[in-house]
Amino acid sequence: MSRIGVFVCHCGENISRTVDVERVAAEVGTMPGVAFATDYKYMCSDPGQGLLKKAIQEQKLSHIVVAACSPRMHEKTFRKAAESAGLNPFLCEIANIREHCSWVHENREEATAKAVEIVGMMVERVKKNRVLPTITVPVTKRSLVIGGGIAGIQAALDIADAGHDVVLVEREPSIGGHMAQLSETFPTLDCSQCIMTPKMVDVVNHPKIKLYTYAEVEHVEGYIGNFQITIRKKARSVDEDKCTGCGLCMEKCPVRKIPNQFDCNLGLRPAIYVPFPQAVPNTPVIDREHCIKFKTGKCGLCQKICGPGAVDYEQEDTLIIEPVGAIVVATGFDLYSITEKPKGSSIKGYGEFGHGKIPDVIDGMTFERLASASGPTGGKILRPSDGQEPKQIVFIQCVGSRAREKGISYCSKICCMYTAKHTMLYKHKVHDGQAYVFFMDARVPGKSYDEFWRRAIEDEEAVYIRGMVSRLYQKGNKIVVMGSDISVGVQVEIEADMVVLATAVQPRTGADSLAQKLGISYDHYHFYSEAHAKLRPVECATAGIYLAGTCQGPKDIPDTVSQASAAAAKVMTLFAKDKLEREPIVAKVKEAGCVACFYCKKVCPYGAVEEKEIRDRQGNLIKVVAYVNPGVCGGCGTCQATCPSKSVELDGYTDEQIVAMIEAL
Amino acid sequence: MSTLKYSYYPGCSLHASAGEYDLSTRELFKELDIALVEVPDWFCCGATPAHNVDELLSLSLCAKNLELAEQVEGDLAVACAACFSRLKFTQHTLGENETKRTQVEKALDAKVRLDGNVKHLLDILARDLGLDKLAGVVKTPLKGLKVACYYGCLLTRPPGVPNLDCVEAPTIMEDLLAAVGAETVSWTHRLECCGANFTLSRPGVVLQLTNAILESAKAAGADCIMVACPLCHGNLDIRQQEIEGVYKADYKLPVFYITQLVGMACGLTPERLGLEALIVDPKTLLKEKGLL
Amino acid sequence: MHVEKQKHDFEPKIIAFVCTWCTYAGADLAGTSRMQYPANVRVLKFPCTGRIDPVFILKAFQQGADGVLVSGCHPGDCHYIAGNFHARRRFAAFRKLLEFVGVDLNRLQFSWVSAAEGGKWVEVVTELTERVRDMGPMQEFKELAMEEQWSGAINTPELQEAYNQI
Amino acid sequence: MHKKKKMIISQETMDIQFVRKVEALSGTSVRRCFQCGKCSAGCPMATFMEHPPNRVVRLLQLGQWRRIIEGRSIWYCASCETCSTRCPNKVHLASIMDALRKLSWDAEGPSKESYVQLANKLFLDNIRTYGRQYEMRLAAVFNVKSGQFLKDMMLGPKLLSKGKLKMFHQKNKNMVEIDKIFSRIEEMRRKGEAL
Ligand SMILES: Cc1cc2nc3c(=O)[nH]c(=O)nc-3n(C[C@H](O)[C@H](O)[C@H](O)COP(=O)(O)OP(=O)(O)OC[C@H]3O[C@@H](n4cnc5c(N)ncnc54)[C@H](O)[C@@H]3O)c2cc1C
Ligand SMILES: Cc1cc2nc3c(=O)[nH]c(=O)nc-3n(C[C@H](O)[C@H](O)[C@H](O)COP(=O)(O)OP(=O)(O)OC[C@H]3O[C@@H](n4cnc5c(N)ncnc54)[C@H](O)[C@@H]3O)c2cc1C
Ligand code: SF4
Ligand code: SF4
Ligand code: SF4
Ligand code: SF4
Ligand code: SF4
Ligand code: SF4
Ligand code: SF4
Ligand code: SF4
Repeated sequence: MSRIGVFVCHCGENISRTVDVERVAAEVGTMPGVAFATDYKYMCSDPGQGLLKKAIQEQKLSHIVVAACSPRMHEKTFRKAAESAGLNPFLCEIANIREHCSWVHENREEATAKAVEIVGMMVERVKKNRVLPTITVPVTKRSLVIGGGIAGIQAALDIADAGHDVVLVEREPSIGGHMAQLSETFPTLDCSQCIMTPKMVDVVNHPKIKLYTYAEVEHVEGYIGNFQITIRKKARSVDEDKCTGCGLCMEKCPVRKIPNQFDCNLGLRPAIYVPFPQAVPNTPVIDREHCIKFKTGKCGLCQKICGPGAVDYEQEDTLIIEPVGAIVVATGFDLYSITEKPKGSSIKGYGEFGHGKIPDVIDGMTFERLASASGPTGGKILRPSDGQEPKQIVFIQCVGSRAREKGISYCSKICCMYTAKHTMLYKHKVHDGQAYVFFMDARVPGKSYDEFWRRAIEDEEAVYIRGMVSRLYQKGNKIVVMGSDISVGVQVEIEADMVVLATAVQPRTGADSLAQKLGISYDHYHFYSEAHAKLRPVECATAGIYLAGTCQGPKDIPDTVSQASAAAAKVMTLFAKDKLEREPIVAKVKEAGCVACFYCKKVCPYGAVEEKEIRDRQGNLIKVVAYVNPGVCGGCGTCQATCPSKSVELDGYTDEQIVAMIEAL
Repeated sequence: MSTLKYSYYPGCSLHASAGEYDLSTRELFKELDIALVEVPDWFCCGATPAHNVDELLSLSLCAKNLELAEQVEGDLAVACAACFSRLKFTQHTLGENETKRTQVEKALDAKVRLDGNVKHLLDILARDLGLDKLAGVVKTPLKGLKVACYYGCLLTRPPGVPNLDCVEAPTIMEDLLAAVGAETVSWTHRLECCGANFTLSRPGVVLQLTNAILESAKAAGADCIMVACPLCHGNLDIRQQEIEGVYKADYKLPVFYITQLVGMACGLTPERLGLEALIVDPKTLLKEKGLL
Repeated sequence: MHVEKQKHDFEPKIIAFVCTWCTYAGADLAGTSRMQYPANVRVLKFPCTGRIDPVFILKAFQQGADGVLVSGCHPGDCHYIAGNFHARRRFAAFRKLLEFVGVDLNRLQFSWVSAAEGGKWVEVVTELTERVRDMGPMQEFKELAMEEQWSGAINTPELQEAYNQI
Repeated sequence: MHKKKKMIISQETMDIQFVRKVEALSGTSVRRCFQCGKCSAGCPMATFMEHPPNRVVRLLQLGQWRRIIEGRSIWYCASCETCSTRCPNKVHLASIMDALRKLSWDAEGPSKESYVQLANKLFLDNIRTYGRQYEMRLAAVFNVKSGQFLKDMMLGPKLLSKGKLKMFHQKNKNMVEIDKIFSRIEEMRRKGEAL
């Protein structure tokens, strides 16, 4: 038999002005199960809480209802008080008679009657409350960072500098991402290599960072504080521990004519290669698709030449399991391709720009490689078709972006700025050249950004033409650009030597499949979703997983680095505790009733429901049932409302508790 | 041999200024053993003027023709690019827009039927019959003939409506000519507009646009142009001499219909193809290439 | 927002099933802003509208409610990512069922009230109260003996269909 | 004063209702256009227009229909669909042009580009009387009505000799049916059931 204590608060006069609190206490006092009922001026004050504690002990109360303000104000306060008096905190409930009653009604009679009912409801509910244990989960203080672009590098260094181990997984043979490809960077025009390379070296030298390049996350298990990550280390064919990075193998390899992707296919590389000279780690990888040894079994030159005997044709993919407590996703972006349309995408492409068949129509990244001192032309701007210096160069902005008909409606955020940068770099290198930019708007908000853009126009004499381009076509060795200027209202035709398209920033192809492995959500473009755009911009809704950089949306380097450091700070916050405590409002499956339909699994937004096999002592499978992982369950209760056999129940919101409240009416 | 059967909508021009297109189409299809039965008592589709000023009328006329076409077995074969575009547009619009569909049904006093396939001759030759089959029946490959394939604006546009080929880089004409042994040139103006129906009201406009097209074809080294539309043909062929006069140019580019060139390769005589009716005389060119 | 008090012959009982994060907080806001609304509504708090089992609604009507309000976060704002989305699908099918057992759907209101919409909460509650007051007491259902229904025995084709859509 | 008000764009001349009409007729959004100018860049007729296509849409967005309808831009559009094909933003400009011409056709007073209007009108008349187009008659009547008796005179004999202009013309059998379509549409418009 329960002995319920009810405490009705006056809240100064806030409640008692419209609600007759004494009458409420008196009427509730007669309800079955209520052993004690009283009223008090300020329940949340020290003496108020003292009153509650004293009553629990003296009256041997089994459950508590405090009729006061909204539970959003003081539920924690009263539960703590109850706990300190030896009662499980979840046996204490709040009846909201202020926000939901005294403040919104004027008629004293009506308000009092309503207050009695509200308290009555909570009395019936609390009777069904069960003792709930506080759930604690241990925290593995190691972190996984996926992606080694500037975002991943920054996050890894910050976390590692805080003294925690970091596992950095990069898909390519080297870390660096897109930033390693850039020439000079806006808004300061500092050399990308110069600011990037030292950071890359820091990563590989950091005692707290374990770097896996040419590797991918294969499988993710577990939950916040306790993930198990399976990493596939792809066969590099070169032993990283033995290789000294001398580069002899690359010199000797007879296969030389493979387009170098890092240079946007402008340069060539051998079959055993590092993507670029400053690569980290500086260990080559054999491109098995093109290597003669792998194709025909002959050659083997690289192995013969290698002093330390690092080349290993037999190497196979290896799977490594790493336990971690937090994950930072920093997988970056892809650039919209005007030549090929991604499989299954709704993107229609730019046939009017030649579908990539006009050789001197290039994208912005290719221009970066041309302008880069370490690029295939040593920093000279030269046409891919004939190696001539273009004297008339046209830039077209918003290619792919802001074009819902082509498939992407958002603004890519960086291309206005990098196009302005390109016109400057061009002018610095080709003094007698003229740059033209076709644009709609200049979207250049940010510290020193507008000034930068204006400089391109005013000092570097780029001609900006407000209007888009309808079509490009080759005429002799020129490219005819058919555009318009909407300010004047005329068509503009320019015969250019080279055209640079500012193509859109897109989510990585395959971003969705990584998201599914991690159990995080993504928007309809496949950018990863943050938990709240303003208040939790670096956290995923899935606990323990954080976002950094362009995998979450288009960003430039300053924004990317800020977000990476913020994600690292979040990881450190998590690692500041040894154990995680969480509200025990989680679902539990009643295995006897479960019919294994797994509707619960389908609806669970957190992926908390697993399939569990029940076996007898001999190990024979009896049945499969649902199992809710309490570490992952967010406590929404959707599973319970969905379960056709009523076999899953959310603690704190059981059917019993709710029906008790309904019946109290 | 073939079991292909179509209802046939020639359109007004093919019964007048583009008689040779009609003739060569019928003759070629006969030769290829493809059945072609003219839609009984078809109407004008309204062409550009109707949708230009009265879309509802345009949709209604086309819907009526689609209904008439149902009387003949098979998909509807259309020769004129303008008619093709209007009929396809009607199917598309009425399929998407409930309001317009109701209005058209009221105008026709009948339910509209949108399920029939409307196909341009190009589609039938290149896909239904198939390029391989076509290549198999070629008697005189058009070797050495350098053709500029002119699509004009209506054959492929707008995206998602006629769905004949890629809107910006179609290849169906080039593919067709490759199958019959001709050479095609790569040129810049194959999708530009010729001014179409301004030929009546503003011929000056047409001259300017058409001149640019002819100039581009000539510059690309073409011997002749191939079209799939009587309006394009009218502007490029009939007005060519005038253009040469106004722009002081010398093009002398014969303009063939697709069916004429394919027919030639299949061994049809010039009479059956109506080559006589072409204003820019193709005889010199054809003799030079050994095709006549 | 001062409402002129009138005496009515019939005061309906309204039960509101709301989620903690949005509508409950919105109702709190109405309180802190001292807005006024009819005293007929009783609020039941849920973690999420996703937790609200349609049988609770049946149960409420059976227990003498004359009107039921279900309210949660706006689409896309669900604290639990997608709970309200599932709730919406479930209720769509459930409406058919209610109609089938003879509940006038005007007695049931679904709405979205965010934590910032104290005013909207007042509007929704006032409107529903007035509407149900005009309709008079709910008789049909009280007479139906559906004692065990809440335990989850309901498995109509409509609900089945709703499940299949998940 | 009043005159001056007409020169500038003011609330007085902004007729947003008209935008809705155009959207209903054309089945495409006018407001969606973000003035990128791509349509005008590729329009083969832009050089003949006093307002290039993007500006026609802009004026329309501002409810300035008089400026459009009294001008010649819409009559110089060749319906080539280049604009609709390349618009990055799914604005079907060619359909907007159709709608504007229809509304101009309905409006009082002649458009500046009456030759094109005339040609269109004759074309439609032809359909109503003959069912099919009759090019010879179309050209002849056009020349007479437009006062350009000698236009394209040089082409005539050549075409005749090539059998391209037929003196006699097939007429449809079921003219009643065609006429009915025209009159039903007129009827619907009278009753306000169609625009
Ligand atoms: C042409 C151009 C010019 C630019 N110029 C400037 C400039 O001047 N100034 C400026 O501030 N910004 C500039 N930017 C923007 C800048 O490049 C980006 O902001 C920055 O590179 C984003 O870094 P990131 O780490 O988020 O992504 P990325 O650089 O894309 O890095 C992501 C990394 O993750 C790896 N990865 C991807 N998927 C996986 C996976 N599944 N598993 C493991 N690893 C994976 C990738 O291999 C890559 O190394 C420019 C961008 C472009 C396109
Ligand atoms: C009209 C307007 C509308 C906006 N709308 C949006 C929107 O819809 N969405 C959006 O994302 N952003 C919006 N913003 C931007 C948003 O307001 C800012 O990004 C945000 O408020 C910045 O927060 P802050 O903490 O940096 O600065 P602040 O809000 O300025 O806070 C700084 C605080 O520091 C205190 N302070 C200052 N000096 C001292 C000192 N010496 N010692 C102690 N305390 C000090 C100040 O009193 C103040 O409380 C809007 C801004 C404006 C102006
Ligand atoms: S694999 Fe051998 S040869 Fe090649 S870089 Fe490494 S150590 Fe040098
Ligand atoms: S074995 Fe392969 S990688 Fe090595 S040198 Fe030969 S071709 Fe190059
Ligand atoms: S940043 Fe500029 S160029 Fe890039 S999509 Fe946005 S507006 Fe266009
Ligand atoms: S200053 Fe403000 S209003 Fe002006 S462009 Fe920048 S963000 Fe827009
Ligand atoms: S919904 Fe219920 S019965 Fe179905 S699997 Fe989940 S717990 Fe078991
Ligand atoms: S309560 Fe919500 S989060 Fe927890 S298992 Fe059920 S559906 Fe998943
Ligand atoms: S192309 Fe489209 S969006 Fe751009 S100005 Fe023209 S109609 Fe507007
Ligand atoms: S449809 Fe008209 S407006 Fe559009 S591009 Fe063609 S001529 Fe210009």
